[in-house]
Amino acid sequence: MKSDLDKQTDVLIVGSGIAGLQSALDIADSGLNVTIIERSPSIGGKMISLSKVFPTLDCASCITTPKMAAVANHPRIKTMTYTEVNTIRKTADGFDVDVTQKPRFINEDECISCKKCEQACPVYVDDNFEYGLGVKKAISIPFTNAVPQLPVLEENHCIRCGACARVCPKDCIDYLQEPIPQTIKAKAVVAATGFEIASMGIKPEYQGETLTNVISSLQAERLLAPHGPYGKVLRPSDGKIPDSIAYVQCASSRDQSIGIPYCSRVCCMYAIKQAMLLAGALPLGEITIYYMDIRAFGKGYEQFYAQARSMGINFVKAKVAKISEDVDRNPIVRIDRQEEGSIPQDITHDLVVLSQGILPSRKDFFGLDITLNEFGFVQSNSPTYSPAKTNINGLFVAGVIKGPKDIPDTIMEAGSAAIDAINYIRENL
Amino acid sequence: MSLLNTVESAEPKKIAVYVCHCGGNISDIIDVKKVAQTLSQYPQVSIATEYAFMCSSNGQDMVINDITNQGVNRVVIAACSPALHETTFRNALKRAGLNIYLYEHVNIREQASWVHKQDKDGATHKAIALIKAGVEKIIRQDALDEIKIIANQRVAIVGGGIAGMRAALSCARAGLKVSLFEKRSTLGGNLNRESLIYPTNQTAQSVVDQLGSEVKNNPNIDLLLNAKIVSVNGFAGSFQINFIDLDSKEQTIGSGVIILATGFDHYKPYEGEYAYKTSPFIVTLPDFTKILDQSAQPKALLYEGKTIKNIAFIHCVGSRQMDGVDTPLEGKNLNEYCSRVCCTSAIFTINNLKIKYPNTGIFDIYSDMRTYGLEHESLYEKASKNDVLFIRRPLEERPQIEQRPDGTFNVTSTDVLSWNEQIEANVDMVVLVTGMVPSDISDLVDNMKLPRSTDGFLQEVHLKLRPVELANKGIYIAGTSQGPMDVIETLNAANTAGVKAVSLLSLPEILMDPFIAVVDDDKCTGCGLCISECSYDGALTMTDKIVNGKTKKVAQVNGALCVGCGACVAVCQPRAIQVAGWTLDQFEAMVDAIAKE
Amino acid sequence: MTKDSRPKILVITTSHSSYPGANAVGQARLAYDSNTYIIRVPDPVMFPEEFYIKALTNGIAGIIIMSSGSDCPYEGAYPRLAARIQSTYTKMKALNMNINRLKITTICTVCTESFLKEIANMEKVVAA
Amino acid sequence: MTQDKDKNKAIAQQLKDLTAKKGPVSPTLLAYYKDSNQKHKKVLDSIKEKEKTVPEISAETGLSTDIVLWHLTAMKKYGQAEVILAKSGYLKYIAMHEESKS
Repeated sequence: MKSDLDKQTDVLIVGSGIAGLQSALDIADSGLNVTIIERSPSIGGKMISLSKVFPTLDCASCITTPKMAAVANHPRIKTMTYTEVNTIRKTADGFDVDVTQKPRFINEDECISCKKCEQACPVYVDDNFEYGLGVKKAISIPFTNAVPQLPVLEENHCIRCGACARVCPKDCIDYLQEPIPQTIKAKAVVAATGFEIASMGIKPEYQGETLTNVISSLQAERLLAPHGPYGKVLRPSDGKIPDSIAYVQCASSRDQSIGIPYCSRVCCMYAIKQAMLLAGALPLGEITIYYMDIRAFGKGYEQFYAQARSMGINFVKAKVAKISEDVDRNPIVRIDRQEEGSIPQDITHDLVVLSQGILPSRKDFFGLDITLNEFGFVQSNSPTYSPAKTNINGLFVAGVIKGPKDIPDTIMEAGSAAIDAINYIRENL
Repeated sequence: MSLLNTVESAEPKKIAVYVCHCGGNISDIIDVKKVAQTLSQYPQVSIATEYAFMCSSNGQDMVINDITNQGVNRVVIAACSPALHETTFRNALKRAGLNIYLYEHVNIREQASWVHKQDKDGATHKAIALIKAGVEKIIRQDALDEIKIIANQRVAIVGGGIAGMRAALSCARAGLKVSLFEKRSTLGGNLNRESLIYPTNQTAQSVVDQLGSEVKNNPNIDLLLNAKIVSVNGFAGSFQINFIDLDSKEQTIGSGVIILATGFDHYKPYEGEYAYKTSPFIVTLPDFTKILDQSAQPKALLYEGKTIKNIAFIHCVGSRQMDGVDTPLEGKNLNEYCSRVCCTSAIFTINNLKIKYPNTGIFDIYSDMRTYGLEHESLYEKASKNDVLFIRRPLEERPQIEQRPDGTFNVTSTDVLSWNEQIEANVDMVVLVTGMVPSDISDLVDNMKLPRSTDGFLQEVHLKLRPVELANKGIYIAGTSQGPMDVIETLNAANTAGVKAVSLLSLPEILMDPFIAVVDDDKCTGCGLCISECSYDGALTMTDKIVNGKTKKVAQVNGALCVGCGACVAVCQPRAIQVAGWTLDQFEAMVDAIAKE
Repeated sequence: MTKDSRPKILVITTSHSSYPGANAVGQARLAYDSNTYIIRVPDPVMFPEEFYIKALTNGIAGIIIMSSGSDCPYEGAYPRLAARIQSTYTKMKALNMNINRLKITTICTVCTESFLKEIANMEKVVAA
Repeated sequence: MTQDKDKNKAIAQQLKDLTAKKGPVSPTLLAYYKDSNQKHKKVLDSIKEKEKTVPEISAETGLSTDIVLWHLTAMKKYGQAEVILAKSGYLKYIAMHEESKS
């Protein structure tokens, strides 16, 4: 375990999704020192778990991994993964940030990423990187292209059999490791804590939590990813190759009744993208998107939508009233059409994807007295002057922490937060 | 400027080979002792050894020690993937005082031991062949140094709208000098108007004024109004911008970076498109916001002497155009793209109209309502509550406008929301919700050879990897010159262009990888085949040079522009041009070594 | 050590995408035959036709070029590469060489299955 | 090998210290582990000789189809089973031979 971590930095970045990574690179490339705090065991955020990204259909890994590598190898960037930020305090000359490095129960300096411990471990558990669809061991490297390539032993799943320690060629397993709290001093902070998707149970009429073949959009991303849990697109109830797949748009957005009245901005496009990928993976599959408005507003997005229509993906203007299932666990979707008549219809599919809305991932904001909007996203202090600024001097925000947005918009905000942090330090400290 | 980056070493080559066990990960499959033993017999290898963990500090010390005490000047390490430890060993070489490029990393874990578990002999054999190939490569390797270009610490920004102003301020605050070029006599571009903007409800002018006054007062910013760019030369770190100033004099300013913030124009419908120009009561959305601003009548909107009771708004005019349905402007492509801001802009304007004149009847004809932002959806909600009658047309149908004898209009459209009923609205005015088109910068595009997408907007290298960079290094784009954006998105984009400029100019010199094309003047025959293969304008040119006392035509590489792709290498018969560090001779020797084994 | 009598397959990968892709195959502990030799280049566009023909004449049985395809970071390189492979085929035909011994494909950083498929296909070609 | 002996001794000591510090492993976890491994073995046994689909394994073992798929997913990931692809319907799974296990 490292004990000589520098306790001081120019800019501390909370979160290492694409917003945090890009901000870190922009700041460090300009000559300042950056420390990234990431609570997960790997940097990369949600983006590294995606399949391909719209509208270019580049593989998400291929775009994220170079940024992750650039951050990991950057002489001015220090990353602390598997580390929680507890509190951030404003001081006279910047911020004091209390963090706790969680124990991986391995010696991080000695580990050679050989995975022998993972192979030897006898305990199989749900894999949270696969959003519950895959399986991992109680000790495992989080995913193929994780950075750093270090395994985590999950204490609550460990049966203490000693198998991992016996096979480790460098004797790095340390069952007695403790969390390490410390305080880091930073001149400025960029918060890029990202988002969560709304819970699958948020709309009881969709039964997202009980029906096995009703999955979330992030689970669908994993089904389509080259390293996905099954290696093929299969439905989770029985491994059947689905012939008929439906997307329910605005499954928890634009809905005052559940407290998410806003548009989540990305769901139309990711549904179209997933539909196109499914059409490629399942040439016999029928893919339907039930939607209210298709919001293809970004550069190249409308053309992408047109391409999807020409590929034969069914776009149906309809609201989904409820979802149930038949004896074979096929989901039945009840729709109210906008076009072609008003009688509700029940349509059976093999698999249904709920395009869940986007919620902020933090509620407390580390004890900071930061101005949030009514939905819990951080409010910009001067949106029409320099949008990354907040009511706290020296604290800047980037990405979905400010509200739902796609990857290109997030990357633009990351640059915006970076220049504000750089100039703040230059002028004030 | 000298970009010569290879240093011929006179010393005899002394190669050390290290084979890592990786704690069994390699040595359980590959017979590392046999590998080291075989390599020790190989020509020019003076040390060949194996060790449990090469990446450990003991392993690194072993390498450093052999360099300092044994005179080793070329290193081959066979271990895991270079992705994991190439940097580790380069740093070790640096500590030992050896050029970091005199080291070759051979991957015998991810690409040998881990994938050939069932075939230990085969894996061992493969490792030997790969390491021999590595030795052959490093024998032919020269020390390389990073390329340095002295960088002019000035940023030239083209366009004085909010994007240009924001980028200028961000660069100036970071200590760079800025030349801000604006072709008009005022700053602010399209936002130079009094109407309100969403979602903050400020006047557009106040946004312009706040940025504008700071720009004018910042000592690092040279403001050049009424300036017209004539031509641009040079490359990242050293551009020359030739322009005509307000006194019609031609001038030149040097800069290290260029930011293009040339903005957009409002789409102008052609005569007859949605009945445009057939009546003064068919107006575009930007026209309408002005009419609304200027109307001082208390109860109802008064325009051209007529009281306006009912208005139809038609979305997607000049945007989301479809082949076979829409007709493009003369000489232009169809605008297939969505203009992003117009739905919200229209709804915002309707809400403001409803505040001023609550009794106005409004029909809003759209196809998809794209009020995508956090606050935008609530504007749409509000409009729904404001008795706006929304008519949703099918994607490929267009509403019909017919003028009646009394001067009013019948607007008819299929309405999806009422199960495809035909709706006829009688209105006094029709507002065409027009989108954005790129401003006409064709002179600049031609002169600078700027990439544009089919939309006509400037084309970034990659929407996610390099979103504000053009293929031409050192030239960035900010705001709506790239595509439709609202005010906030524009400011973010401008700041991002700003931070790229600041990082590129963060040091007095721009450092670049040494892996670029180099020409052996003796071998070059001046045939010029390489020039046509090069995709990077100006990276490779023909020049007259004195070689061995005689003037001859040879290829010349501009290290600032070459990216080292090697396209030129393939066509050079005499092998005069090579990519430093990755030469064809090296690869041929590697393949020979593999084939022979 | 005795000379390997098996036919040799040369796999040309790009630093940008297919080399990391080959690493992903190892990280997943998948397997393929050991007569496969992977070399890494910035971009295979640098190789002239003669490079392939020489390799195939001097002891390499099959070559797979794993390019970055549309992900290629170099402007204009992919179409040039594709054209060069076409002209190499023409030269190979003139020399009576089986053109299946040279294959161009696109492999990204996580394409493990396609990687194995390409290797397996080339194994069939070189065994024939 | 004394080295291995020493290593095992040290590990045993650490685990003992861990139990002293945190108390014994929770019975719920042990029960989960036992149950999960029994199911894992059942699924693996059923595909030892012949390739089968998820519903076939489910019918044979009495385990629900989603549980069967979960264990097959683990087996695929950790090199215990191979997948035989299909264009539609269900994929088939077969156990890898002992010597080719990683």
